[in-house]
Amino acid sequence: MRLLFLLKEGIAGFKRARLAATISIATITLSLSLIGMFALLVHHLSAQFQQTYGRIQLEVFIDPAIDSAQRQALEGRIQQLAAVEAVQYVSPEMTLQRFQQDFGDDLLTVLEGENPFPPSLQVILKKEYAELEKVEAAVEAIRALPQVDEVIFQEKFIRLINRYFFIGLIVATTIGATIFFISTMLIFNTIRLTIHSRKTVIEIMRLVGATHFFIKAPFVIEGLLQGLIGSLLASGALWLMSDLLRAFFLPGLTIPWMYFLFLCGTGILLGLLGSYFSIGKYLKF
Amino acid sequence: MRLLFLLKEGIAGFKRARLAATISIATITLSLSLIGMFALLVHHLSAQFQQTYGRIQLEVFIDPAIDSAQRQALEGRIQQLAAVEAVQYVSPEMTLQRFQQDFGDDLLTVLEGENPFPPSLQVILKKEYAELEKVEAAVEAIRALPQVDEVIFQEKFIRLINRYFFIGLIVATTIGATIFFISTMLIFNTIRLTIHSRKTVIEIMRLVGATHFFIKAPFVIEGLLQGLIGSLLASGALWLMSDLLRAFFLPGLTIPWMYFLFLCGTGILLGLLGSYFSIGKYLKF
Amino acid sequence: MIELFNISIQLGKRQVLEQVSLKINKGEFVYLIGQTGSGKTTLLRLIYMDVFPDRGNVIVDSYSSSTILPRHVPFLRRKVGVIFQDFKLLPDRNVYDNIAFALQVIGAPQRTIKSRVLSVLTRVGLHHKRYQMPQRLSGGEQQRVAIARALVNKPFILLADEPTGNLDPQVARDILHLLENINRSGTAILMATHNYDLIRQYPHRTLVLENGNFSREINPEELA
Amino acid sequence: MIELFNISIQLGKRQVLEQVSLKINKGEFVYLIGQTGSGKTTLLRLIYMDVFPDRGNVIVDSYSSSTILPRHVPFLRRKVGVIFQDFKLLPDRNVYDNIAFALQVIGAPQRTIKSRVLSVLTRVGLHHKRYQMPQRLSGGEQQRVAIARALVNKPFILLADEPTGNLDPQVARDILHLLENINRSGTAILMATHNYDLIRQYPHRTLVLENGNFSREINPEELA
Ligand SMILES: Nc1ncnc2c1ncn2[C@@H]1O[C@H](COP(=O)(O)OP(=O)(O)OP(=O)(O)O)[C@@H](O)[C@H]1O
Ligand SMILES: Nc1ncnc2c1ncn2[C@@H]1O[C@H](COP(=O)(O)OP(=O)(O)OP(=O)(O)O)[C@@H](O)[C@H]1O
Ligand SMILES: [Mg+2]
Ligand SMILES: [Mg+2]
Repeated sequence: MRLLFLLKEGIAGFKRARLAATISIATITLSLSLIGMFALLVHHLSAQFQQTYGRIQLEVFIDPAIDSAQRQALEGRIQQLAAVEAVQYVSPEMTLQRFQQDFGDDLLTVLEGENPFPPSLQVILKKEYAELEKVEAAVEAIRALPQVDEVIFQEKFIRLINRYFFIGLIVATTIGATIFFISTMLIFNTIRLTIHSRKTVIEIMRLVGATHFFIKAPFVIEGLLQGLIGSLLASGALWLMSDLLRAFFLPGLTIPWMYFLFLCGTGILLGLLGSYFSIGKYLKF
Repeated sequence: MRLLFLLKEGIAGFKRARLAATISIATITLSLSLIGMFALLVHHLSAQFQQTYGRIQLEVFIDPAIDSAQRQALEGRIQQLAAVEAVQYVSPEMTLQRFQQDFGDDLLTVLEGENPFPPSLQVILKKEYAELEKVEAAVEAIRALPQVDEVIFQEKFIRLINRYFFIGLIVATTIGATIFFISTMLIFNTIRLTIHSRKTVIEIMRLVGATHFFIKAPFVIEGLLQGLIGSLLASGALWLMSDLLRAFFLPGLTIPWMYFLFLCGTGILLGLLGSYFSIGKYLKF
Repeated sequence: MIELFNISIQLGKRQVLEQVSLKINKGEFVYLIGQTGSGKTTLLRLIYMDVFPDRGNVIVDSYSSSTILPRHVPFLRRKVGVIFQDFKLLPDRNVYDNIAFALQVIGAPQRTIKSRVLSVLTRVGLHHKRYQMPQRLSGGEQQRVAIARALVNKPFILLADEPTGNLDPQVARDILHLLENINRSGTAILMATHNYDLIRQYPHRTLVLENGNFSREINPEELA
Repeated sequence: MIELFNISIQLGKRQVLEQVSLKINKGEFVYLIGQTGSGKTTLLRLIYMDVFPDRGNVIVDSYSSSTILPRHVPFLRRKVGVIFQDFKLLPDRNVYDNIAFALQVIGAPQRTIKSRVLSVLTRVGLHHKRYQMPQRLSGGEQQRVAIARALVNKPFILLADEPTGNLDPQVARDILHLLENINRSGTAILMATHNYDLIRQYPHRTLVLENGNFSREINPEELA
């Protein structure tokens, strides 16, 4: 009964201060869309990056005199290593072709028709083994196998990618944290201002004998509802934007549903806390 | 005299509505810092990227029988091409070393002690010639020279870099534009709310015989000052943040002074327009 | 039931009341007069504990100003009906809701609220304006809403600050009639007023506030 | 100089005034009485053109309600001094600045403002409260600030809406004395009031608003 009344009052607050409520909701919507979009893009790009560069490939050059059965036995042994995801045989011709792709069509001319490459196995490591030490351990293990001549991997490349990824992550986290912090401040400020614009009402309520709880509750409920509405709108906006981005630039973009949960949770929490703390200032006794 | 009075009134507005003014300024500061920081980081990273990957290198393999004087003449002719920034001689040994770096220390073992590479010239193109067609034109021009056996360039690599750079730029621009748009909305909304909280005052001024101009001017001046203060604070924040980032993550980071000009201009403009349009609603006649 | 012991209070730089004592018994009707700025409103604010005395003690029912906890103040206020000089109507809700609010605060059930609000609105003659917003009412109508709100939860004392300032003499008499009825049913009334005519027509104990203190209690006939 | 021709006006759903006509000559002093809600404030608002009539025409000085441009309304208002029933003081500045504002609006030089404001504050007896904020003043003090602001730029007509509602009889008489002085120097005065005592003591032409129209002009002696 009592609770129902406070809930109704909270909803009535929207009508009573329409501009203020609208602007609160708009602030929440805008801020959360920004946070959501940023997080989504960073998430997507870093996932793509990891997919492209996150799996280390080793070239295992093997004894050119090896026969087919022996080679398959070797492949089997490599495959059994914990770090290995997949093994594939690469003939000398294929290696030459790959070099040609990387260094231009005319490598053959440069090499004057000879194929200097031995047969090799392409070994793809599991995602969890992208760090330099783990790669090196895997290389040692393979190198120790019989009939393996040499294992080659692009150490510099791994270092470079790791470093760029790390910088990118730090920069993105910095920007993201800043956006989040700033958004929180903006939402709190807006709510504070909307409550400030109703300080006469609060003052009168006090004088008529309303308890703090009775004055606070509708404002807090209103804040919570504003947060909810704002975050639902933000979820919608995010969904639309991701659809557009997917259509035009980033074909693989998808939003995990956790995002919507996170947006709504954050919106509700901010609306609730914002109004709870703002109203405190206008209630002395 | 009159103007002086309106200016004084504008400044007095701060004292008269301290909370509202503070929150307006805070909103402007926070929004502009965010915009500034984002722009600065994108700017810096894209500049770094262009410096690293923006210059195309060609490998010009030349007749192994060439003598030193002929080679220098050839270098001179290549150097004279419009697209070329620098030319450097690379001996077969140096080429082998480079391959070793790229493909692991043990390439020599694989190649069984032979050096299959001819001498070559490393040609660096000017920054303006990073696009695929221009590169191809330059390659054709060099290929047409006597004693040039082959010109190799990493077409796939150029395409890839161009594409990533393009996607990165689009994503950054989208986020940047969104941040800017959202910030503008937030600033406008806050100003609107601060003016709304003074609608009684505006109403009374009207009734006492103040002209629209007379009511508006102090509010607009106040908005302008809020914008100025907010953007100065944002400039300060940006400067501090860039200092921190420089110290810890991005050694080469510098802020062009245009940034501060842009922040102040934007702040003033938003403060001015925001208050100008907000107050309009409360002035019927 | 209401007692002020040697109250002194300063507001801003001004010593508004100095060593004021006062006792109002259950069911009494007391007028409070005195020049503009003599401290009538301040004295009423002391009783509903919107301000606290610098020295001395205010006792209202079982509450004392020197020992009351902030969280108990609302409960005191529910027992005291106040007609504010500047009305203090909630600008964001209509007449009905303004009055209902005083009952919602104490958690009255919806049906009680409805019948009580409508009956008190009829008593002050504003039944037909119950859905109007306060800022669209005339000054006198707003004052009557303020009166209705103070009456609606049947306080044991009614503090009326200039309740007839915006009313024409006929309506003012009606209101005083109403207040006397309420008083007769046991509610004490303390009414600050400038309307000596009214005091003469409805004479009661009359206190004069002067130079921060009660100079005297006067006889209604003495009034200029 | 002020004429209302067959004014009708509806506010919300209520027909407040119906076919009202009125003429006030230069330098006249006119009382406006009538029950709460009879439309006195509305009639004054028509004169300072805060509302416009549905039918009929209001003429003030050289301005006519049917032809005036919105941007000229402020200039009309500067010639008309208004004492609002709810004071309408600017809550964000002190007493001095509230009164000065009416002169700043018309671009008066600083020195004129200072001397005029201080002299009018002395006349209403609030010189010592000039740096106080309005919400810290008593009801009667606020009313006197409102009076001072209406007087300060020497309007040719003064519209006074219940200017003595919050004042004790002595101060009310002082204010009426002041208004008569101002009237004698040529300013017309139209004063809405419920204070019949005052009308009897300072008799002038008195209009009675009833059922949306002037029922009659009455003789002060007739007042109940
Ligand atoms: N917060 C405050 N700060 C400074 N002075 C104050 C404050 N509140 C009231 N005063 C002063 O205290 C005095 C008493 O005010 P109060 O409102 O009690 O008078 P009052 O008797 O109700 O007058 P009125 O009949 O005009 O309503 C006034 O002179 C007023 O200016
Ligand atoms: N904006 C509005 N919408 C609806 N009704 C209104 C509006 N403004 C005024 N009224 C109604 O018009 C009537 C006349 O109001 P007005 O303020 O002119 O009365 P008044 O004679 O000044 O009364 P009082 O003596 O109480 O001040 C009132 O009944 C009021 O409720
Ligand atoms: Mg008072
Ligand atoms: Mg009125």
